[in-house]
Amino acid sequence: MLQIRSLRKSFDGFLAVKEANLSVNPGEVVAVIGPNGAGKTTLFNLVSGQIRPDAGSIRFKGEDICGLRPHQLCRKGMSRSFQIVKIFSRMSVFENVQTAVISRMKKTSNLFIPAHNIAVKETEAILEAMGLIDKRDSICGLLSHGDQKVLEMAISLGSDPQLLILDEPTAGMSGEETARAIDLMKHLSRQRGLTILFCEHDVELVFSFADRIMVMQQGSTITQGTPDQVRNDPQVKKAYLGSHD
Amino acid sequence: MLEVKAINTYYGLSHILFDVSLSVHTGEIVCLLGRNGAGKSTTMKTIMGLTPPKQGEIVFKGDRVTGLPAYQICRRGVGFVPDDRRVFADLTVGENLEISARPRQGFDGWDKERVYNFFPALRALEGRRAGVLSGGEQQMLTIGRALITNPDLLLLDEPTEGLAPIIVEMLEEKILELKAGGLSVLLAEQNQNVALRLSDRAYIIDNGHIRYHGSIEDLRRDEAIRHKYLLV
Amino acid sequence: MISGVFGKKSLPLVVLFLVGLIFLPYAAPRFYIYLASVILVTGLLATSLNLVLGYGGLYQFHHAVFYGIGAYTTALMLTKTSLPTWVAFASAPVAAAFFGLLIGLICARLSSLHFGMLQISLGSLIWAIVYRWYDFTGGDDGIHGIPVPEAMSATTSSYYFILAITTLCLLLMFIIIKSPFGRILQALRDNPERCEAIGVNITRHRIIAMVIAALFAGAAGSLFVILEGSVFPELLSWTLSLEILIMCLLGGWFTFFGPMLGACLIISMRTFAGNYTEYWTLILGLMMMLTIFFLPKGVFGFINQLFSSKAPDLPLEESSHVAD
Amino acid sequence: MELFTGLSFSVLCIQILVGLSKATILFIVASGLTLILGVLRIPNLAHGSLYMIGAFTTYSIATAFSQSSLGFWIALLLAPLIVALIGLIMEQGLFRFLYNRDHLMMLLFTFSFTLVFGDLVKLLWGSDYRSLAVPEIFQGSYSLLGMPFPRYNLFLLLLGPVFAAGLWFLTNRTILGKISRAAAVDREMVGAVGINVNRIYAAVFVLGCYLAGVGGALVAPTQNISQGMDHSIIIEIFLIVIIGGLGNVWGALLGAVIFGLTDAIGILVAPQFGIIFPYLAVITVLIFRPKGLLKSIW
Amino acid sequence: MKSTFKFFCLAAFVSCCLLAASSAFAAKTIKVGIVDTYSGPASTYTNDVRDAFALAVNKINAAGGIFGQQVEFVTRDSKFKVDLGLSAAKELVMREEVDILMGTINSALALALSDFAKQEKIPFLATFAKSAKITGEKGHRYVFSMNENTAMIGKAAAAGLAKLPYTTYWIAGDDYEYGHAVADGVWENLKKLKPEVRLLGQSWWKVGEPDFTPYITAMLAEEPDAVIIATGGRDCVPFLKAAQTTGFNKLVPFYMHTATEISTLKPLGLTAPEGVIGTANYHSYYPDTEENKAFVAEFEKAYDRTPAVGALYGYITAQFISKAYAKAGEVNTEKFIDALEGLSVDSPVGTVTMRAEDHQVMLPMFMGMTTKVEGKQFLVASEIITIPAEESMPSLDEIRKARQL
Repeated sequence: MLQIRSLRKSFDGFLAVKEANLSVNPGEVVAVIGPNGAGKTTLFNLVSGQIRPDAGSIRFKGEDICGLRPHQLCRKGMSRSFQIVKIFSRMSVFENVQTAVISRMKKTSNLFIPAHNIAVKETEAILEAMGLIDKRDSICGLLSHGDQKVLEMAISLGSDPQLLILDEPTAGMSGEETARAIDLMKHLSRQRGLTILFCEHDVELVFSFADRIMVMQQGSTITQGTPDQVRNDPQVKKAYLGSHD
Repeated sequence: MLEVKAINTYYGLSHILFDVSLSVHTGEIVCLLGRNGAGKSTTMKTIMGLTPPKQGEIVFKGDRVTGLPAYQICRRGVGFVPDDRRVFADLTVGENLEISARPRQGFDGWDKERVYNFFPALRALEGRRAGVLSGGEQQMLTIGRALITNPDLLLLDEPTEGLAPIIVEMLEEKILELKAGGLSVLLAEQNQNVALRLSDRAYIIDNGHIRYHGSIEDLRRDEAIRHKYLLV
Repeated sequence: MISGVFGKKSLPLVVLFLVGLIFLPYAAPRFYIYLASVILVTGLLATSLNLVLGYGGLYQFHHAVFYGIGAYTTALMLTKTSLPTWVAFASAPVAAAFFGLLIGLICARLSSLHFGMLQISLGSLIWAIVYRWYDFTGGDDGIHGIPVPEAMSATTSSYYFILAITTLCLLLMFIIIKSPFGRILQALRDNPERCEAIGVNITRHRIIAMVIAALFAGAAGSLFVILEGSVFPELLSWTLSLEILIMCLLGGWFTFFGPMLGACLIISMRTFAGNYTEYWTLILGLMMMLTIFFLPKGVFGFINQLFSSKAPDLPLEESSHVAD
Repeated sequence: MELFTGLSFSVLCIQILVGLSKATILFIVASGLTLILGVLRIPNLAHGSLYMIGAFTTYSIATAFSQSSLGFWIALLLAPLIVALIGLIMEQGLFRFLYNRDHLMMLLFTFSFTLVFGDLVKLLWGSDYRSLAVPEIFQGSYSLLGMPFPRYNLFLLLLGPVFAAGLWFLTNRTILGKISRAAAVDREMVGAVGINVNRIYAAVFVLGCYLAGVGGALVAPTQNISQGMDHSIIIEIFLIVIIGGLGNVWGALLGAVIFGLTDAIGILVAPQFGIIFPYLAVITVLIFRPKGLLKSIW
Repeated sequence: MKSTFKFFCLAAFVSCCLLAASSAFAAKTIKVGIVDTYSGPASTYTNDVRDAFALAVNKINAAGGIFGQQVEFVTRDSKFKVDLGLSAAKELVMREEVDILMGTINSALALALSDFAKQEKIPFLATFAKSAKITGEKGHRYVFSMNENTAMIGKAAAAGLAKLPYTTYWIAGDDYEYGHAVADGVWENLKKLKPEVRLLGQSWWKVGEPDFTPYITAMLAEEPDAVIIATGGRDCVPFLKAAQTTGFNKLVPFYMHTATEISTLKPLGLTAPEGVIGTANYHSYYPDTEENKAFVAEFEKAYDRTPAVGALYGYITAQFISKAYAKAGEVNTEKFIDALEGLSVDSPVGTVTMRAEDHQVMLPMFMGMTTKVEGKQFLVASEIITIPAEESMPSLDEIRKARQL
């Protein structure tokens, strides 16, 4: 579904992503891990079109997508959430998700029908699935951080993607919230057959949940494989998990 | 030296720190361990006066400093090394140090020369724009910049994050050297190995709550705690 | 459908208010009918600006250009051609929208202050052309004595005409704001990055928004011709643009009726304070300072906040990513 | 139209010099604006009003000392200081509390200042024109390449580099300048190394106002001192600041030179359309470099 | 959207406005409404109009008014903005119910007001707008011009310039209607009077141009015999100043309307350039008649400043109003207009007449040259020649032709 080859990106002489390689197969849950500053967020921004790579290739469903704008990628079936919450803070929870659905339905240029009647069922279904239905009409700028992160995910679902990219979906969440978010992700991948690419700090969580894991350090891919392969990779042990034992 | 009493901090409407209390005594390195997003940086910023707490009290050298602006806290002797480094990118290395210099009367404090002696690598970079330095060089600069304010307490927020092992080693040595010079340090870390090597005491913070407090030996022994909150 | 758009509670009030306005000429002396017309026209202009400013988060600093283009189009059609009157009025919004498209295409990829300043320079260029093209636009003298049909130009009949068109335009704008397009527009204001990520073509939407805003500004311009029978280059000047910007901010730029209220406040103020003192701009300036200091969301925003339990008290920085 | 008739070398040279001397004043005023914009992030529309106040104050002081041949020089010294004092009051009294407000609100707030200042000037100085004589030593003109070139413009021309050098020294060689460059990028961190940012902000604001005052004082002898000066300059300097790159002092210099030169040469090439040249230059720059020619802090 | 209160508030506000405004009407007087620019640079001129008008009105009222009725006037500041002026005028007519509208230095506003006056059938006396369209092309029964217009300036200046020996000219001026109209007027008439004159080129600057040096050097490069400067109002002063610094006045003779006027010369003091040819309607020191001296003395006593040309306009407007009403015998607009047509009044510059056909007042024009005079704090006009109104007025044929267009 997604192939990344030798991706490179530098900012002002600082090489954020040096040599990233990654492949994601349909239906898989793939995690990217690595210490802070390893270039995970930059990699995700490159994939989702926020920034352009300097070199390398990104193929999505067999098609070269380098240089496409985020909105074009979204139309191709790729949807992402952000590490730092990016929601429409003056709108209600319902409206946030509905907006994404409206956009997917290509009704954004429709001037004369009231928006609030569009896709109510579908939106509510997403809210239901994400457990936000009882906060339907809350203004989302006022939600708790955990709810906002879940809302992030819900908005991404509104675009009905084939590939869901989640940038640290549990960052800043409390224990219960994290558990809930993980359940949601599992649910999404199992029930909806969504392909998920996510990055995460919480190593335990990653190992328990991902089908495959890619490890990054200082802008380069160290390895990619199943959790067991990664756990036993000596390079990973040394670079990432620490070598105190 | 530093006494943090039950502080509660909010970002806008989200509650980040819940009744966080900790203390740092003169001459020790205290470690604040926790995962990403656990509230370490917020604790640091709250102590520094960048995100003032809504409730609680911060006492430094016997004075209440809660709610003071950052510059006054700095002038009272707290040095701050933020996790994202935040060097003044447009300024040269030398200028970064110059504007931060806060010479003390009457005793042998830190000046540019001493910082360069401490981090010899910086001397060669004096005229370079800070924005183009490598991560390790920037980290040295931020520490140097904090030192030149002549602090009694240094707040180090993940100084080793994202750095090559060799640089991490060098920084660890330097931190111990600072401690030997009588400086107190509050160190925020998610890498427990660094923490275990450097500190005297440790706090573990998770989700804005202090979950554990004890000497480093206790922590080293208590695998369960480490596993629960630090996940390795 | 409309009642659904307005919400059940406020509809009766809108109707009541409208009825009040309809019967105004029976109750008020002639000058107040004229004044109400001025407020309606200016308020329509300010509301059209707010479509892109408050709802779209764009720094539209030179909105008056479209107003002026609308007014000049009507004026020129009426004086230089013998086309039917309705063509003259219908072509005003079209011409304004065309310029909106033109300026939008050039400006839309810039952000915040740069967007506003490029717009000011482009607008000033159009102003300069109008100001000096004597043969066509009448230069700085403008065009006066425009032959507006008698049935429209008398104080009361022009008031009704203006009231009708303004109500229609406001209704349309309200519908647009409530439409999917309007929803996306507000989403753009709140978080352009997220908008891109859900598949919205930001540039295209901004341009469309500018075209729509220009369209209504053009309509307001043609109403001005009915009201005053004159056009002059000041209708395109940046000081007028700033004035309507102030109306939006003073009235409350996140509310639909805020700009109308702002127009009402400022026009009433300059009319009545102007009778007592030469220094009314001083008073206006002080009043604005106080408003900004104590009511950062504008008068309407403040009222909203006072009475509406649902109005979110979001931190102000929320709106500042409009800027970057 | 005979576009290039008589466009001789000497005329072109003089015109360029005249354009540059005009650019000097624009630069001085715009650099103040860009400093405030860069460090404090205030799009200060009242900058034009301060410039006007500078001119009026210069007039008053120079007239008060009219017996002495030094009248203008005393005014040139004092008037900007008075303007700077006004700036200090504005900053400490009001702007200080509004730093985290939206840009648009700041714009509006500074605009209300232009309204208030406009009327205050009218209250204080009345509505008559004022005109100030060019100081004695700069009266008359030199003959350069057979064309007259006003001495005062030569003075301005020399003053431009002096101010540019002064600003360079200030921003690159003094602690205040270095701190303000740092504060422009990361205000919080500047506070965390023990610097009182509010005082730096006040200093930069006052400096910016001082420059507006200097600009006003310098134009006083060349033109009508009248109400409306504020309006005519503010858009020009804003455009200069924008094309130069927001917050960049060298951008202001570059922008001012572009503005002054396109204006002066436009007059020569197509006198009928002189006024549109600077606007065209601005549009061209912004279309190709939307963030301005030099690096913008924003 | 959800708040129901906002509508209440809006409604309450509007009704408050309406209530506050329905004030009582004043007692029976003749009411004159003045709309003019009282802020910004133009107010230098307009203040004189208002003050001289007030002076004259006070005298009339002190003498018992017009057939027993007092004259009252109200002013509104248009801030040189047409839309503000227009709504102020509507307020004056509809709310204050004034009998006569007067004022404005802004030609665009004057034309707009003239159109409004035509609709409302109320007399409008234009006091400072110089556009020839007011009484020419756009003239009608209800508009009167109380000052010279661009056509008259052009004709008068051409008559003067034709006597001078220059053949090649350069034209420069303010890039707005007034500048172009004056320039065209001078040039067309000059060509008629002296067919051999040649125009080398023109330059135009924006109104409020701060620095004229670049234009002056550009003009000097062309080496014309003389230059016609068509600039008005606030730009006269800085232009003369630039002329002085560049030595322009010594290198090339130039003509500028109002160059000899006190409003222009006084701010410059003794630094004004000498030898500039100018025209003006009025000087406080010329004509050296008893009437003028008395008028100047009276004005100086009241306002502690020397009257400039605006004072003349204000004064004659008051005279015309009082005499016309006296002649009409009652406060009746149509009768007032009939009475005003062809009326003559005494003024500091002699007897002036309102031409019946086009409602243009016939004022003489004085051409002179700026000169330093011992004991004066500013330059004055010397070698004054008087161009009588008959010579400078556009012919009735021209008026008729313009109005038919």
